[in-house]
Amino acid sequence: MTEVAPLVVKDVHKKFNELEVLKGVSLQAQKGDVISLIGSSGSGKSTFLRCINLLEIPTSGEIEVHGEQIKFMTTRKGERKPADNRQVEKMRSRLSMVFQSFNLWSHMTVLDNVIEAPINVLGISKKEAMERAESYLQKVGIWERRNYYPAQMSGGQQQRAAIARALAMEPDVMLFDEPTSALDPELVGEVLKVMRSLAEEGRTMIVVTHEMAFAKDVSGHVMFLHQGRIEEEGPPSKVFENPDSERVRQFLAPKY
Amino acid sequence: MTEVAPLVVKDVHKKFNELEVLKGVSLQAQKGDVISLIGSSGSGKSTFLRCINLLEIPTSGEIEVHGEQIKFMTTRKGERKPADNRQVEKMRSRLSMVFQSFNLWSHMTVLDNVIEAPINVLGISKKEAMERAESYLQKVGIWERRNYYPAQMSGGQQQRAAIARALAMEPDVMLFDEPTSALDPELVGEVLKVMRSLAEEGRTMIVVTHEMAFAKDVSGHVMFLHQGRIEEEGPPSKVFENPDSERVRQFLAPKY
Amino acid sequence: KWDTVRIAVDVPYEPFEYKKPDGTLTGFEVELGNAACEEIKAKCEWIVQAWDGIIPGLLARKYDAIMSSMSITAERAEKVLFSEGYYNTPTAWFGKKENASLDVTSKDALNGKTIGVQRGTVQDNYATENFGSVADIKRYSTADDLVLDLQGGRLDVVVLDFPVGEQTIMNDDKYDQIGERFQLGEGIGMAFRKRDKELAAKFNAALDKLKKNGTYDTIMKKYFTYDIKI
Amino acid sequence: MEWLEQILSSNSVFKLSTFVEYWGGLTQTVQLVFLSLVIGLLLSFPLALMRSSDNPYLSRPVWLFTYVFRGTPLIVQLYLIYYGSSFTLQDTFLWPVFKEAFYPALIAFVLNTAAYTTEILRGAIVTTPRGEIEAAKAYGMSWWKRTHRIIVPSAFRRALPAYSNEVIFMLHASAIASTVTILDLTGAAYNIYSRYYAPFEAFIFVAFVYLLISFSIIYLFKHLENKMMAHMKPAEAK
Amino acid sequence: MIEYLFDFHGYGPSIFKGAIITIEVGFLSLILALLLGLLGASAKLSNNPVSRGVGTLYTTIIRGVPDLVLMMLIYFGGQVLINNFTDWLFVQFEIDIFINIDQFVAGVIAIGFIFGAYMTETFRGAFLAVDKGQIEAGYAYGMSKWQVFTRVMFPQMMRHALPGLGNNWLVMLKTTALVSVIGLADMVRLATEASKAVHQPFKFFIPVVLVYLALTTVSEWFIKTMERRYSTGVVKG
Ligand SMILES: Nc1ncnc2c1ncn2[C@@H]1O[C@H](COP(=O)(O)OP(=O)(O)OP(=O)(O)O)[C@@H](O)[C@H]1O
Ligand SMILES: Nc1ncnc2c1ncn2[C@@H]1O[C@H](COP(=O)(O)OP(=O)(O)OP(=O)(O)O)[C@@H](O)[C@H]1O
Ligand SMILES: [Mg+2]
Ligand SMILES: [Mg+2]
Repeated sequence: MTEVAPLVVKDVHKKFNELEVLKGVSLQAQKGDVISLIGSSGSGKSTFLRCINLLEIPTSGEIEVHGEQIKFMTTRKGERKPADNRQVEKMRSRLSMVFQSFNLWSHMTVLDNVIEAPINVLGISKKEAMERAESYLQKVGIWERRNYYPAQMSGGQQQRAAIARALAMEPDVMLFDEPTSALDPELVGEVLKVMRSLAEEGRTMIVVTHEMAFAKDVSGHVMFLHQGRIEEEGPPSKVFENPDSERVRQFLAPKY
Repeated sequence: MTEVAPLVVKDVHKKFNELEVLKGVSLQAQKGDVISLIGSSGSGKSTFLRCINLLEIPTSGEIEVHGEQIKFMTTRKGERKPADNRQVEKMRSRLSMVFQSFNLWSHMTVLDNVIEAPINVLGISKKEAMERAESYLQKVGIWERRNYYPAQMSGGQQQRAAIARALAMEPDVMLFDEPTSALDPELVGEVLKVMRSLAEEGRTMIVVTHEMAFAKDVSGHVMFLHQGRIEEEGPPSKVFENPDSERVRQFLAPKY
Repeated sequence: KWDTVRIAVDVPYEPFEYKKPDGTLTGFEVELGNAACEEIKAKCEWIVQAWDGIIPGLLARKYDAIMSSMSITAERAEKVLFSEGYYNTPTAWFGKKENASLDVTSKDALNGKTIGVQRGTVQDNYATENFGSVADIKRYSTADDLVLDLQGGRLDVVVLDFPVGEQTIMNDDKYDQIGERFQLGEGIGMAFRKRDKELAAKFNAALDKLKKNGTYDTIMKKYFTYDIKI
Repeated sequence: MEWLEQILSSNSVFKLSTFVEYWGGLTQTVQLVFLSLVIGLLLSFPLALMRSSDNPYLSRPVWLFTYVFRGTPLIVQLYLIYYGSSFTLQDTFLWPVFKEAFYPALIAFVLNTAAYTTEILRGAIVTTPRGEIEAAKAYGMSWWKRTHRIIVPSAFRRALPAYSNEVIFMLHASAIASTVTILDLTGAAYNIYSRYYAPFEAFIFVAFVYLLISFSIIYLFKHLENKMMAHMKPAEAK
Repeated sequence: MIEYLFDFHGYGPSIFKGAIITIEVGFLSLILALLLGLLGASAKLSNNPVSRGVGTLYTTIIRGVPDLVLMMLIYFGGQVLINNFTDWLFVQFEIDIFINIDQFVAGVIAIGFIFGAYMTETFRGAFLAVDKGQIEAGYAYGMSKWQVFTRVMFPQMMRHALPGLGNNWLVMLKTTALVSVIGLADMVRLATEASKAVHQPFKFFIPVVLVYLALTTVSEWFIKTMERRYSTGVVKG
């Protein structure tokens, strides 16, 4: 492939004090790739996503966005931190994230939540931001709730607002942390449809998900995380139908 | 049946200002019943659960716990409120709730979260509360994380802590608001197993869920909520296999 | 009935009333007051009270009299009952030595000057009445603040109770008295509640007697080189 | 109107001339307090951000500033600046400004209220929900953007009740301006008090005026709170 | 220089005594103010319109009237009221008594009462900042209002309240100087007297400021300890 990969993560480790949560995870995503991250609770999926856009600073390991490697430095106290904040901000504005716990800005209405970053980070006009907001809020079906505050909305509505907020950034790479956890099956279908269309537009997506159907049908690559390590990865056909690992087999076995 | 029903809800309405979110919902649960509430996002499922234990005061309608009807009064401003706080507290200690957003007490460790209410509301000894906590935290698989604060745990771990907290009350009626939303399929199976065993012990459960498999396999009664009304209800065989309502059919149609 | 008389005083106002470092009260008025109490065969109890609350305290019966260099004015007389005046100190103008030739009785000479006074004193009334229209009058709650502003260059001249000025200004040789000393007002009196006419009368008689029998002069000589008796 | 005339004639304190004096005092008080608060608030935003920074070179000096100005009485600060300036600046070009009591008083008040407001804001800034800051970071907002778009607006809302206290403290504290010859409301009251020796009339009247100002402030804050705290209330039907 | 600064001309002990008064009044009023503040905040946040009204009235009136005036009103006004009563007793029954309001008690009550209103606002703001879900979880398990308050609201609210409480306390410490108008000699009053006596207006500012700074230091340390204590479970971002 001649194009540079939009996202390359190399051998990321993360420790919280003594607890090593990530023990060397790597990932390479090409343009248009949809990568699913699956694995049991506490295996480090969210932490890995948070390391990618540096909300957690990896204890070691490298991150490259569009071929540009994030520069780190070590403080006198021996902590690792990004050397260049500009670089990090630029990188983050091209990766956008949907949080597991939504993290909507509670003092803003849904609409303000959605137009905030496009206007203030991407610098697009208010008018354009409103158009984007309308289109994405329509897409996730909460345009009529645009003037509500997060605390006044149901769980599913909040999650959809969070997704619309991320979409409105129209980023190259999207990081989703369980984007459908609060949604009913019908909406899950809707949201996955939106994500599939994004993939078709050529956007790269890294999706932490418990929806095995999604991992199987939409993503081109599945990674199974177990206790901070990649236990198994490959195309869904391989991981789901013919896994090498006993752990994966057990995880995927139907439960009821 | 000669026994009084542990929970009867009659014609509950709820308005937020002008917005009517519940438009008359009733429910009758016998000992050992497992009732699933399904429906699309924003249809009022959480609001209905919250009305049952009076976190929201229903605009009209009655609630009976073990045959005892909750007494309401009307304030001079015309607002409805419970007449007897003691009664409400007593009632609540027999119904326990797992919140959609967990609501773990952020200033307490997981263990403290779990022993708090049994000690301070039920008045059991600390020793006994610790034993209960151990057994339930083991059951949901986070006993080793007992000394963590909520903010230090993964989404799934928090959700399991919230479930353990509710279980430790050993209540007659349990209200679950999407208790498995943050869990991976394997854990979903585990938690549902726990819930099934509770049902067998004779506890009554009202479960808001997006897990159709659970609704189908575990519950004895399914209610489909749509725009604040019960669109369809009955045994799962009826609702899932042969629904009267077009809306339900559409909701249940497989999406991908 | 008047076995003990509680008298309020705001300290320090040297040399009329002040505390020694060990906390005991002394000064001209304190000694005079003690002598008067002896005359009327009562025990004097001195109560230190900040000026702002001194009349409200009297009216609320926290004490029975005020003896704290309070000038007798018609306005105050509406609230309290004054004794006869028992002293009056001269008033004087003070300022920088180079201003010594200023004619402090002339409106023209003081035109545009900044004059400092102590708020609510007879000097305040005097300056306001005579020069209020041409000069800028600044009022201070304590003489010390006023002197600091004189030294700091914010004031041109000040008009003060002479003993106070003598104590606080004249010890710096860059400053001097300007013009002549003169008398203002009806002097200083003790203040009582209006209904306690009997007590006021007792003190009037006692003070009168002290003036006549020489005790007053003895005390006065301890503190002053000039006559303040009225 | 007869009753008014009656009150005015039966009373030595409430004459036209005293009202003129009170009015002058009112304008002084309002000017002084308003300017101090506005400037102090503007200063306190950067200071609070520095104070809540992890960098000790930023946070320590601000800590020292708030420590000293919250730790010492305002009257001492006022005296030091007022009299201090007269002994140090007398021969400089600044003197014409400092000679007027208004400006030293303004400086003292500004620094004092800035110190207190800084601490209030800092408290609110450090309690901003972590997830909301992370969301801002995740969308590529620079430090400055997330500070002034997310952290400060959210913090300021939480700080409002404590800040309303500070505003009222400042209003009451401004009364000491009268000790350095400023004819503010209290100064006017003192003058009238010492002239007529009618403490209750003179002071109760200004108390009443202060009360009116405070009521306006409290009302204003209530209004502001209703507007800014909308996200904590149930929605209006749309 | 040092000798000059610390030459107290024999007024040291008197100022020390004043400092004790300042601390005593400050401390006792603080306790009163905190209690009134909690009470006031709960009243203002309650659903009961009567207690809400009383709470609002309290904070509005007290914060509205200048402290000095309130102090005089409570002390002298209170005394006049009592006197009117004893006068009436004298006229009616020839009982001649004088009931004196104690300065210390009056000072503590007045200052505690005044700052209770400010504490009310601070606590109210802090209560509002606590996540509603946390409180609901408490109610949902059948905790009584009191239990939810002590076990959930209070520990979480304190984190938000501490900066405001710290400010109020520091302002209050200095407001104790007001007690001099009701004839109680606090540190500031005694230092002013001493300064006038030695004709050096700023002389005794230094010990006064040092005492205040010492108290501020202790307070800051205490507040910091409390902040740490009430930040359990907070993960820094
Ligand atoms: N405090 C409030 N003020 C105004 N509207 C509210 C409030 N709380 C909830 N609503 C509205 O009530 C409706 C029902 O909300 P509810 O949380 O009960 O939905 P739900 O069925 O639980 O949905 P989900 O599956 O997404 O959690 C929503 O449209 C929501 O916007
Ligand atoms: N701030 C923290 N301090 C200490 N431990 C932490 C912290 N954050 C996360 N952890 C631990 O790191 C582990 C991985 O957490 P993470 O959130 O990445 O899990 P996850 O795979 O996303 O799980 P889930 O599917 O439940 O969301 C967990 O065991 C958690 O307890
Ligand atoms: Mg996670
Ligand atoms: Mg819900």
